[in-house]
Amino acid sequence: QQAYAGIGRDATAAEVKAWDIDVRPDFQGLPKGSGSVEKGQQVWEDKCASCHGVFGESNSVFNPLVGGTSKDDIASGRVAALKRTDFPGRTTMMKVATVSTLWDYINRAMPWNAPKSLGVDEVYAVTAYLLNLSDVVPADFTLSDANIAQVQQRMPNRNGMTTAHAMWPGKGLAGAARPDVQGTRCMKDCAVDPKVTSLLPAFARNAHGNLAEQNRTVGAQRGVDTSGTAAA
Amino acid sequence: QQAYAGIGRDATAAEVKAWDIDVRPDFQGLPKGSGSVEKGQQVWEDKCASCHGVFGESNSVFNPLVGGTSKDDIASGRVAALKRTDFPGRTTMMKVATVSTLWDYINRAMPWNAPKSLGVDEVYAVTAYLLNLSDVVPADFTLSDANIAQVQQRMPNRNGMTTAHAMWPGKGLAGAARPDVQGTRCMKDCAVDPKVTSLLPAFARNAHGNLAEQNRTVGAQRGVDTSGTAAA
Amino acid sequence: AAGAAAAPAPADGDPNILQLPEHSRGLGQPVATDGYGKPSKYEANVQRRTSPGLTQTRQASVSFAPLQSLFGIVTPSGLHFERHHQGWWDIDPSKHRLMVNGQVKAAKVFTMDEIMRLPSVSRFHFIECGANTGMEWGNVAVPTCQYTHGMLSCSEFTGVPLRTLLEMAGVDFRKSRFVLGEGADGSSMTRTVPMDLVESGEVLVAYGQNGEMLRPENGYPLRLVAPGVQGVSWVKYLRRIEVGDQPWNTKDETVHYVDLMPDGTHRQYTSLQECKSVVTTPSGGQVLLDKGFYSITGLAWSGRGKVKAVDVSVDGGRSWRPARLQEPVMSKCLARFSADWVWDGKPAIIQSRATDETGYVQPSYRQLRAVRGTRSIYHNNAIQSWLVEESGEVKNVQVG
Amino acid sequence: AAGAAAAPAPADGDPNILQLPEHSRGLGQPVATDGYGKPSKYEANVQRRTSPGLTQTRQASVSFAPLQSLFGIVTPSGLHFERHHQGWWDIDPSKHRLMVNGQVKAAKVFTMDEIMRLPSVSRFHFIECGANTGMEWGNVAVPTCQYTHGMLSCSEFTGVPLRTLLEMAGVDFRKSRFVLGEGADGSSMTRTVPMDLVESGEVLVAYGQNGEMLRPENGYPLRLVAPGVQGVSWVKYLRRIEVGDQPWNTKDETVHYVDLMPDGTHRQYTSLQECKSVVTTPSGGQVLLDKGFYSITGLAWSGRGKVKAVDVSVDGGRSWRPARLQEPVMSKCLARFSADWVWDGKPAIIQSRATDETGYVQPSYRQLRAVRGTRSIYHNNAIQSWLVEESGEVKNVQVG
Ligand code: HEC
Ligand code: HEC
Ligand SMILES: [Ca+2]
Ligand SMILES: [Ca+2]
Ligand SMILES: [Ca+2]
Ligand SMILES: [Ca+2]
Ligand SMILES: [Ca+2]
Ligand SMILES: [Ca+2]
Ligand SMILES: [Co+2]
Ligand SMILES: [Co+2]
Repeated sequence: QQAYAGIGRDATAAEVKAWDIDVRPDFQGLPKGSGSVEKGQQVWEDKCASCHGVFGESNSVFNPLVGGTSKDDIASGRVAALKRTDFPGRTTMMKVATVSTLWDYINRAMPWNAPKSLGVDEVYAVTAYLLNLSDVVPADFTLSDANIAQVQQRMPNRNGMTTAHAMWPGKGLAGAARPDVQGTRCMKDCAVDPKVTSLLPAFARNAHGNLAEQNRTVGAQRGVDTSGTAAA
Repeated sequence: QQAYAGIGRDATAAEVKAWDIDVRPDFQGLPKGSGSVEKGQQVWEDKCASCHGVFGESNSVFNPLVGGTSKDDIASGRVAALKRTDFPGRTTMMKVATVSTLWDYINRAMPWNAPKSLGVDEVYAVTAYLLNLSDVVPADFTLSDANIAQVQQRMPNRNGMTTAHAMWPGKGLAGAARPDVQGTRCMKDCAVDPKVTSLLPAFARNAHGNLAEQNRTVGAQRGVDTSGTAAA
Repeated sequence: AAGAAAAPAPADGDPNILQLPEHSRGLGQPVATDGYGKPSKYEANVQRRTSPGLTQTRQASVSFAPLQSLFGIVTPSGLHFERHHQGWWDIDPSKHRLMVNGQVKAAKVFTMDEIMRLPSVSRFHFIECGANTGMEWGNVAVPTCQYTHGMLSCSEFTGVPLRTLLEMAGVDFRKSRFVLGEGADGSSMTRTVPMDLVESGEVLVAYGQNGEMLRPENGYPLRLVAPGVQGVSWVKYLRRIEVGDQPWNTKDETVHYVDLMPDGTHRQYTSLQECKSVVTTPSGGQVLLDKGFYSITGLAWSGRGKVKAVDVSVDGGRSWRPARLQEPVMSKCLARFSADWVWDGKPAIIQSRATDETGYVQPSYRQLRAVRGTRSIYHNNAIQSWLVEESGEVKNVQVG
Repeated sequence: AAGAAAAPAPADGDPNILQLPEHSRGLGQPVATDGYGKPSKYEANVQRRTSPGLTQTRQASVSFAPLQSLFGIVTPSGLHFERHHQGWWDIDPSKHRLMVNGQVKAAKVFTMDEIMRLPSVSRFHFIECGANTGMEWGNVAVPTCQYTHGMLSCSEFTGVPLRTLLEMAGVDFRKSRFVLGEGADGSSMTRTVPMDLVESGEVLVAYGQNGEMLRPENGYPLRLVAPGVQGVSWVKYLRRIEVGDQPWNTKDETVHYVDLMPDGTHRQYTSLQECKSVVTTPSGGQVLLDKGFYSITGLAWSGRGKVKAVDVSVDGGRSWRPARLQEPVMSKCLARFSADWVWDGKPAIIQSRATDETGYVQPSYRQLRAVRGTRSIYHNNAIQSWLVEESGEVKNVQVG
């Protein structure tokens, strides 16, 4: 510190309070408060449903928040649909493992066009409403700092996460010493069958616009003129 | 070549003729032709004098072309005024060592707003005119490819150039193996007298505009507000 | 071959030579016509672009850098890819503050003036979105390398090692192994970063990008630079650093930027960008004008350090030869490679394969999918294939 | 100390923290708002500028890069210094041609398409005008490092080694030791370049600059890159290369870019830029906001190769200490140095002194003038001094 005298100052308590809003999985940072599903529905319909749909199902502004979870998932803590390759989408509730994440994110970022405008109790309430839509809490539930740890025990995908990989660039979470996938530096007669297995269909060639206009007009090559083909 | 088949092609004779316009000190590249001082004066007054002044003396669009040379210089091939620290300016004729340079440059670049618009004989003529203004050729002279080599022998600064230095980054012209100036990497108690010997006068502080507006408005420092001081 | 090859010169010569162009016969424009200059009007096609249908809004979205038109390793800041979660802002730097709090002796506040007074470093690093090439996990989805690989850029970043600030606040490295970065925008993006990277001095609190300040789209006036780590961790509009003893599990750590495995589990905290490469010339959506010589070039990078080698194949992976690597090859930075190729006019499948200094070799789609399936969304670093057809047209393909 | 230091925070805290800013409470702008982005509006002061009275026209003139505001080594292309002799043009690259003629087996013509198909290299190099710092030979003339040293920039250049093209045309390196570069603009700038540099592979026919095409002001679509050599030899709008056995003595080789010695001779073909450095922060025309810690930083370079060391003095040259050099230090490229300094509020004279890998040490004004006098105009590489006054104001001075 002495080396950089005059640079930086201690933060005041009020300043830390104003900005230190994160809520961790152990609920460090969670302010006291509460909100019922019923009040949450009100908040939701007023401030959230226009984008996310009345039941959190809308795909028009963002991916659906709710859906794809079951009572079995709540029991096991694993969302079964995530295993199904035929299952179309992945909702927020299918993926989220920690309830703190929902609380923290709604509190900091929602509504999208007016983030940080909700009161603490509104955040509790609307979180409760989303949890109720997924049957994590009953319709007469009131979520609070006192019971949120129990609710965590019912999160449908709470056991669905793993850090058993080598892609955390630190020691704390690394679950594997070596990368899971490894290529081979074969140089000749490599055992591959270079058949084209996937190609854009002709009708999709212009889905990204005319590629001739997306390449420099001078150089070793041009962009292909795709204006003759239909957009997808 | 085979390696890069299909890249580049032979230039045609007409193409090389159209672009290969440089004239070397040995007059390689100089086209046949001629022009008199008298005709040169005409060209000059029509196409050059508006910028360079009737006698090549103007300092309003560019530095003066003519002046500062003497009959003695023509004899010695060294412009004496270049030694004089009290001599204000350095004209083109004081510096130029080779007449080819004048011919080449006028032919490629002048008039400034219509380069390459002069005919070959016009270039000869206007070059003759400039040489006459400096007494290198008489008023009744006609400069031509046939006599230009003799004219070179009268260029005032023809002996004024040296390559005796180590700043040509090749072997051909390097006149010195080692740099002429060398600093010293003294680290302490260095024998210097750190007195300020030169400083901008106060009245010139705003000659380059308000320096506060020429520095970022955030960072370790600001620009000094010089708007209160007069411009030079 | 197809295309707009220049017409052969007439017998006496090319009119572009024989008739002197206007610019050889006139006076051009003055200095400082633009106090801040811009590209040639003939470069108007070189733009960052969005991929239609990828996102439902343009403020929680992506624009892709036109890799097919770039040279060397530096991405011009005007073409740097964008990824915003709640739109971008042009923040007044005189009002911007950085707070350091959490497990430190004393929480601190810094102004930009103060941060810019501290000793800084300038380093070249790539930044890649964890979702780059994400659309291609299952099959070919987009036509050009702008869309397949364009969530990738590389700049010279200037800033203060985060370590310096944590030391000023009084950190205990034995106790605190995690750091939270938090932005000042609407999303107030939060991501956990391992203290190991901070301790090494690699993580920067950066204000400079390619010699000037960060661009607003890239986090002006302050962003976290976490070399080798996916872009979302390079928190923009950085307002706060919290020091702690466990990760935060933020929305973009448990709902996004998690990799769905075939068994239905999500891999979490897969932050590192593994070794990867792509041929940018020639590449999808282009057309070769002629048979003959081409210089195949592209980019290679690794979140684990330096690229050691890149190999190139023109037969879909049956045979490979080493490409040239342009010096200097820097750690966690793009490397430009090139390889000579004479195109005989027959169909060819061009690929590149990078190896990094840890010995990790970029996998094929087959190798990658064998472990991770096709639904990960993130961290697709498979070998890219471009099919050159007889017409000269180059198409994005996957080979089996 | 003087200046606009931020007001101390009130007891409860800084209003910029306590009242959340608009950008933390709203939705920002969409991606690809600009397909080609631009700097923050708060960076409007960072511009290239002309020096009043230096030239009589603005088409045969100079604009200076704002070194005092730059970081690292890359110059943003929009701020690259300009030097035009007959104005700048935005040339249609599809019509641009390069001719190679003279002492070759067959004169050749290349289109841009063809040049861009050849194997290219990308290298970081500085470019400095031979006249940089020329106004200061006799005495202090200008207030800031933008004007003293701003005819200096550094970019990643991409292009084809000129050697490749000469070999395609059939050159005889034993016979031909000189090359002429010629531009396509009105001035059709011509400069002689030594074949030694061409043979080494260093001289490039370049089209790329910092990842994109050259800017029009810097020679779009093609320029010569002659590393270590003064900028005027980096012929812009390059249309022709002639191979020959003697130098050309062009106007800018015998009337300008010649160095007047005290004995009245002119040194000719002084093409190389010798080792030099300048402190850019703090520098002339700035004012320090406060006493306390500062990071002195600046740039060092040498036309003979790599910078080996930079020393910094804060007492006008009586004592010096080594500065830190930012890696990678590249040949004929800017190097960024920095040194810690605690300003005690008393007058100080800040200097930097660079040494290159050949052992050449940047000279003081006294040493330089002892040999070259004060009228050279070109190649002033003397040690620069900045006086920090008690007020915090920094002034351009020379010391005796
Ligand atoms: C104006 C549109 C809009 C409104 C209103 C809105 N949201 Fe959102 N919401 C979004 C968008 C867009 C995202 C995705 C942001 C991103 O990409 O980071 C999102 C993300 C979310 C997410 C995270 C989903 C995920 O999988 O990442 C939650 C939870 C959420 N919103 C809840 C709410 C709640 C609760 C409200 C009301 C209090 C609300 N939203 C109001 C548009 C909106
Ligand atoms: C519209 C203005 C203008 C006109 C007309 C003009 N010149 Fe120039 N001339 C200039 C400028 C400006 C320069 C400096 C160019 C540069 O910086 O490279 C110059 C440079 C020169 C030089 C080189 C001087 C030196 O020291 O570099 C010569 C010789 C010259 N002109 C001759 C002529 C002749 C002959 C004509 C007419 C045929 C002519 N000029 C017409 C503006 C003009
Ligand atoms: Ca302070
Ligand atoms: Ca906290
Ligand atoms: Ca969707
Ligand atoms: Ca051809
Ligand atoms: Ca010639
Ligand atoms: Ca003048
Ligand atoms: Co993201
Ligand atoms: Co010049």
